[in-house]
Amino acid sequence: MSTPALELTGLKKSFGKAEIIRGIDLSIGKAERHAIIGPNGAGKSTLFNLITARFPPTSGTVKLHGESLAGLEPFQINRKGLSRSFQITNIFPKMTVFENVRCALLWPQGYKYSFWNLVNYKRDLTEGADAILEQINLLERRDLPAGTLSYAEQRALEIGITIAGGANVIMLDEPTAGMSNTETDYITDLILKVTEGKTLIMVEHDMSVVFGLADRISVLVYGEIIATGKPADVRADPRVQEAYLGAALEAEH
Amino acid sequence: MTDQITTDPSKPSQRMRAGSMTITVLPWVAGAIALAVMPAIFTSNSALTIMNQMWITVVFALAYNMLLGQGGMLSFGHAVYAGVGGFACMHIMNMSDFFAAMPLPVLPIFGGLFGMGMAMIVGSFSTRNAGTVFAMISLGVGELIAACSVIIVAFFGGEEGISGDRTYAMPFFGNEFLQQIDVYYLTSFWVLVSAILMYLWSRTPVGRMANAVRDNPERAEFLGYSARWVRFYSFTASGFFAGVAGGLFAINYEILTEENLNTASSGVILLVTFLGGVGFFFGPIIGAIAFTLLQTVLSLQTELWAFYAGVLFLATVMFFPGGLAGLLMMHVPVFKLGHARSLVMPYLKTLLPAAIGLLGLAALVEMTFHFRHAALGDDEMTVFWTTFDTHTILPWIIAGVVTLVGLGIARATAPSLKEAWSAANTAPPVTTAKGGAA
Amino acid sequence: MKKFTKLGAVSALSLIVGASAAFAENIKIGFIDPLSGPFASTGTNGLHQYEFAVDYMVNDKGGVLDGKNFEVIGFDNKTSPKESLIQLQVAIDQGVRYIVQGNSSGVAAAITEAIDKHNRRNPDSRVLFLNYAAVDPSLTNEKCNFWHFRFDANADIKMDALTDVIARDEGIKKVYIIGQDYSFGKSVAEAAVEMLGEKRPDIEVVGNELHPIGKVKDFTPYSRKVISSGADAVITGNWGADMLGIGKSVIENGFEGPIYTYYAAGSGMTAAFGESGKGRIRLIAQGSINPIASEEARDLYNAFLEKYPEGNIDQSRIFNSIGMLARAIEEAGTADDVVAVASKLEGMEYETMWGGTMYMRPQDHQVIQDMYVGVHTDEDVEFDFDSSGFGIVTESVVEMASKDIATTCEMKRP
Amino acid sequence: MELILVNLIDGLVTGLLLFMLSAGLTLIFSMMGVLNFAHASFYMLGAYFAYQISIALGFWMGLLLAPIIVGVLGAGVERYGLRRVHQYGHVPELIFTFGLALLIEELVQFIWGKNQMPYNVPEILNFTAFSIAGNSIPAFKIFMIFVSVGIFVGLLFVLTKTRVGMIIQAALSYPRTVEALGHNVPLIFMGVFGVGTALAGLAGVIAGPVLGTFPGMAFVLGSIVFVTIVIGGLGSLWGALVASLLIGWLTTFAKSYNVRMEDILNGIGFSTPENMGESALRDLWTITSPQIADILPYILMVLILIFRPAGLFGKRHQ
Repeated sequence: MSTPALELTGLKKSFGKAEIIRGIDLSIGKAERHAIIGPNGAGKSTLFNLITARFPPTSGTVKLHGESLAGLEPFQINRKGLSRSFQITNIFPKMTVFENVRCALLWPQGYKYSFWNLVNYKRDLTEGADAILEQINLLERRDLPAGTLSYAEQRALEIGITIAGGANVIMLDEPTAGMSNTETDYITDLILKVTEGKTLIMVEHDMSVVFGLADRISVLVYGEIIATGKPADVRADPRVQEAYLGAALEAEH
Repeated sequence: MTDQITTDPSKPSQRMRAGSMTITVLPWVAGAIALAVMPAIFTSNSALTIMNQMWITVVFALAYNMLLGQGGMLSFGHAVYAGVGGFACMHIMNMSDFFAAMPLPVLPIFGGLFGMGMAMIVGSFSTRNAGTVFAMISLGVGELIAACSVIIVAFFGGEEGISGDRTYAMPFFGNEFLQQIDVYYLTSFWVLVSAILMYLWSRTPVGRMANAVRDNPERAEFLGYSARWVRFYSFTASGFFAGVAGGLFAINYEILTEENLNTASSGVILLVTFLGGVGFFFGPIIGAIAFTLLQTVLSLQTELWAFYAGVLFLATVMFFPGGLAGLLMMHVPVFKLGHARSLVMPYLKTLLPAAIGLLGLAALVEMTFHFRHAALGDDEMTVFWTTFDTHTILPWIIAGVVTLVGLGIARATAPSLKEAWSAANTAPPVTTAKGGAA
Repeated sequence: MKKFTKLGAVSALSLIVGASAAFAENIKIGFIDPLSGPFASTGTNGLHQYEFAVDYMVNDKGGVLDGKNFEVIGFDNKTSPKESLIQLQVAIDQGVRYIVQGNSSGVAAAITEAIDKHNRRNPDSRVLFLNYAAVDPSLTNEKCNFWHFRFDANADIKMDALTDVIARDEGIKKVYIIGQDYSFGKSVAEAAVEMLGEKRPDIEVVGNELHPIGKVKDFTPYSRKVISSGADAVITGNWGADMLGIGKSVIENGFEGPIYTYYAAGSGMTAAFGESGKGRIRLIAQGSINPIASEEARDLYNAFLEKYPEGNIDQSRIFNSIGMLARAIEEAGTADDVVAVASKLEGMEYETMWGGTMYMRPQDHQVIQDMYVGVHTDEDVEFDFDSSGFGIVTESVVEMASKDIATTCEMKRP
Repeated sequence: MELILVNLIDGLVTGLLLFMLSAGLTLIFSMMGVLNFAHASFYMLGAYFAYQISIALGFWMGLLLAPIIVGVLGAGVERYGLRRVHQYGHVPELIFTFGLALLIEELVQFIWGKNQMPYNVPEILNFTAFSIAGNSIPAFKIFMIFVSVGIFVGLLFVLTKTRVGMIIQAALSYPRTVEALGHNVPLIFMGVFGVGTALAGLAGVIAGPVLGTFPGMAFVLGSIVFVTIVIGGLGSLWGALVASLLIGWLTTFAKSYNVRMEDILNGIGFSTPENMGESALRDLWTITSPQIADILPYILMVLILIFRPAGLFGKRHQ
């Protein structure tokens, strides 16, 4: 069997006395679409932040393609091909939409910290960014400051920035949070389109999105994964029903 | 509340975008021509001296804005890098053999390199954080080096500084830079080159990422860039151009002293940059020109120049946080819409009386000052071409009436100006910067 | 003052453009000193004295060269060498050929060097530098040049006179030297140690210390050291807030002996010391104010007080410099050829109304004159300072102080 | 040994004076995120107002009235200046206070001129409280200690025992929550700014007679107050106190004992170079502690920022 795209072993995180993540083992295969669900306060965002080194873990390891990420800074992890979005929109609001995407292309295209290249004259950057904009349907907004976009557009832009670099592991933190139904559908389609052939890990509340997108689902409750499996299996799991899903599903109807 | 001294995107000042101009050669050509023609208009040596001072400040302020405007780093000790570069140049000037083999126009490069070296040393620990921590480290380092300048006499020359003679350099195509006009062209050349290079820097990957890190360091990290290294590179580049400014200073004045390093100079460059406007590449240029005129020309006219400068500065921060450049640029949409003409009359109606009122106010201030501080027998003073006795009531009444009437008319016509302004701006959706006040 | 309130008299830029000296009648004297900023009070007082001096001593008496008047133009250098050089250029463009400056030896060094270069590069618009108060010895030693004339005694000469007086006081066995940490403070300390060692080898220097200039908030720790060293006298070259700070602090914290100073009078300082400094502060100066040296000086002082009731004449050298300049111009028969004027200034002997004779040494352009050591008191004070009732009363005179003091100056004449 | 005691007292006076300034500044900073560059200018205003009042009404009225006037002025600055600039973000706010500091200095010169004011210790306190080995401790210094300790105790009481104090403390950490609870946060801001500047004014009133009342007095003290609160940890009152005393004693002792760099370097194993006159490092070797006493706090600050960016008592992490 090939090495998993992302592998977590015994991951724990405490803030002071409170143990938020209480030993997580999880393995996500290549090109798998994996959703992490769970009630509020279960530690989903914390888990994301541990994987991307926003916080250091208390114990345990994170491996990307079999390589340990311990001690690496976020930017180093990103360079290894893991890219993420944020729960709260996290873009460069003063820059134009186009520039937002272009910034995401700089490192992956090998421009690094160079000061002898002029970005405006680089066709690969311009075309690459425009291609992404086309994918996320923001080409018309290309030259507007990103801060002036609508919320849904900003979320789309955020996804665009996240995937622009061509990372093969994409992590999306609640991509549809706070959206209307039509907007949600739009974003779901977008995610399907842009993560084609890539590993996707997402935290999501909207069950329709989760079941529509995910190959596998993990249920996180109080810092522990209580179930992992195919959507149908998870839906059927009595513990999940009890802990979370039942209540959530009922609330949906 | 966060410790981050980065500004919030939703706020008006943020709507200004550094370097939103597209690359075009035209402004640079115009700038070059202006630089070349200026000495034909202002011929005297003192005008040249003042213009040299302006251009040096322009380079320094642009370098400073690489940090503040483009990188979001607030430095309270940036004079250090210009100063160190300048001192290094001064020492090179005094190394007679080496200097005699070097044409003078090359000297600022050395200033730049030393400024850059200094910036690399300090940047290695100060750029880890932006915000308050960076600002306070810059203040501390600035104070330390300023204090060192009087203690470490070998390099900084103590209170008297280090002086030299630029004419001992290798003649540059027969030119020994004896006259101010020679130095003027040298300075102008460097100002143009530095400004172009700094502008191009903002178009490079690391320059673009400086903006990204300023706005959102965390996001930048998740795009593969280390915020710290991006800051470090900005800081280093800024140190280089500050050093170039220091080198130009050395050539111009042939002396460097403690004042080139001290916190007052660092503060001045902050004021200059902010006055001009940090949001636009050309903002600091306007700021440098305005401030130098204020400092050297207004101070010839009135002892209270610093008072007026302070008022102007506070007014800028309060009402036009985009600075003078922001004030100019908020008219761009109006011009684009072709409504500029509709603003001329309302402007005249409001701003002219306002200006007269303000001049009246300035006269009152001057008179008060004179009344309070002049010698007892010296009752006469001259304000605006008129000489009168401040101990009689009439001048006070006149100045008071002028002030009241001027400001009164301005106040009365202000609403119609506001209307005209919004009318001029309404047309298809206007999303561009409108500045702080209308 | 008039010059400064001429707001917008000439529109800003045309002032720079229309550079050349259009009004040839007046002989313009450019006063480059701080008129704004922390040291502005000293600068402004100096400007007042200069303006008064040219009117009273020259213009009201018919001017020089058959009716040409002196005109003093103030230029604010904000105590900055850079600004000084800019203003120097502006002054030269306005037709100024005589520059007077005094505050800060650093600025003086910058100006004297800039003038030397300017005169070399622009023989058509040469200028003279009349230094009325910058006392760093180097200006008339290694940094001397033909264009610079010093009308004040330099730091070494002052210390020579001070130590003469200290040496006469048998009661003094231990002295404490404290000064600002820069070239002037250091040269004061060096001179004091050297000269005391020569004149009174038995006097022990129990402390010799420098503090950061203009940065000390509280001098208490320094005065504690002075007191615990058991010093009988303190010597300090401090000026401005640092002088007041150290003086008040040593007295307040229990020091009983005399404090020998360079700059502890006028500019609000006499008033601030007031009763606490009485009989304690001693000051080296040229010219005697109390008792006034001559009737002429008394008339002048009274006329000055009429104009500036709260003013002080704490820099009598200003009047000497104007008097000597006027005479040199008369003797040279021209004000435009500064080389001729400078040649007349060299070696000039001038009877000053403030007592004694001034002699401008040709070899280094350092004036040699009588030095007076006075005491801060309110008794027998005819002319007080700062309208405080307190003033400086002369205690001892050193005639033609240090007239043979060595110089390393190698004067290059044009 | 007596000298140590004397220095302890002197350092205490300096430190407590610094505390009165830094206490207000740190409160203002932690609430509003504003590094108020004009804080020392309010200290200067306090001294000038007190001087002006003392001419007419005597020292004690000055002590009472000047801080109040300064506080009202401070509150006015917050209400009509800072609040307006607040919307533009922190950098413009900081620059606003920077400009304000310049303007206040100009205004003071405009009104009172450039000379030092003869603002003196009141007669009733103008005596020597006691002497230690010939070093007299003036009664006014004892008075200063009492006033500043009183202020500290009062501040501590208000912050920890009263309702207003609770709200302020809460607003320090959770301004949004406090606002959500229905408290008028802008009013609290204005109040804290007013009180903070009034404290600075009070410091000016009691420091003016000892340290001199002149237009440069704010500049001399200006940045050192920042250094204090940064070392102590932004937003921490205890930190401000500890850092103030630390700086007070550090500078006092550094000035009182001539520790020479040469001795230190020799002590850690470097030998003095032979021909020092030539060496470019000469000046480094001859440094003595009084020379650098006043820049020691800056060195301390830079070191602390590098190794512990939150300061000694700071809780916030970047």
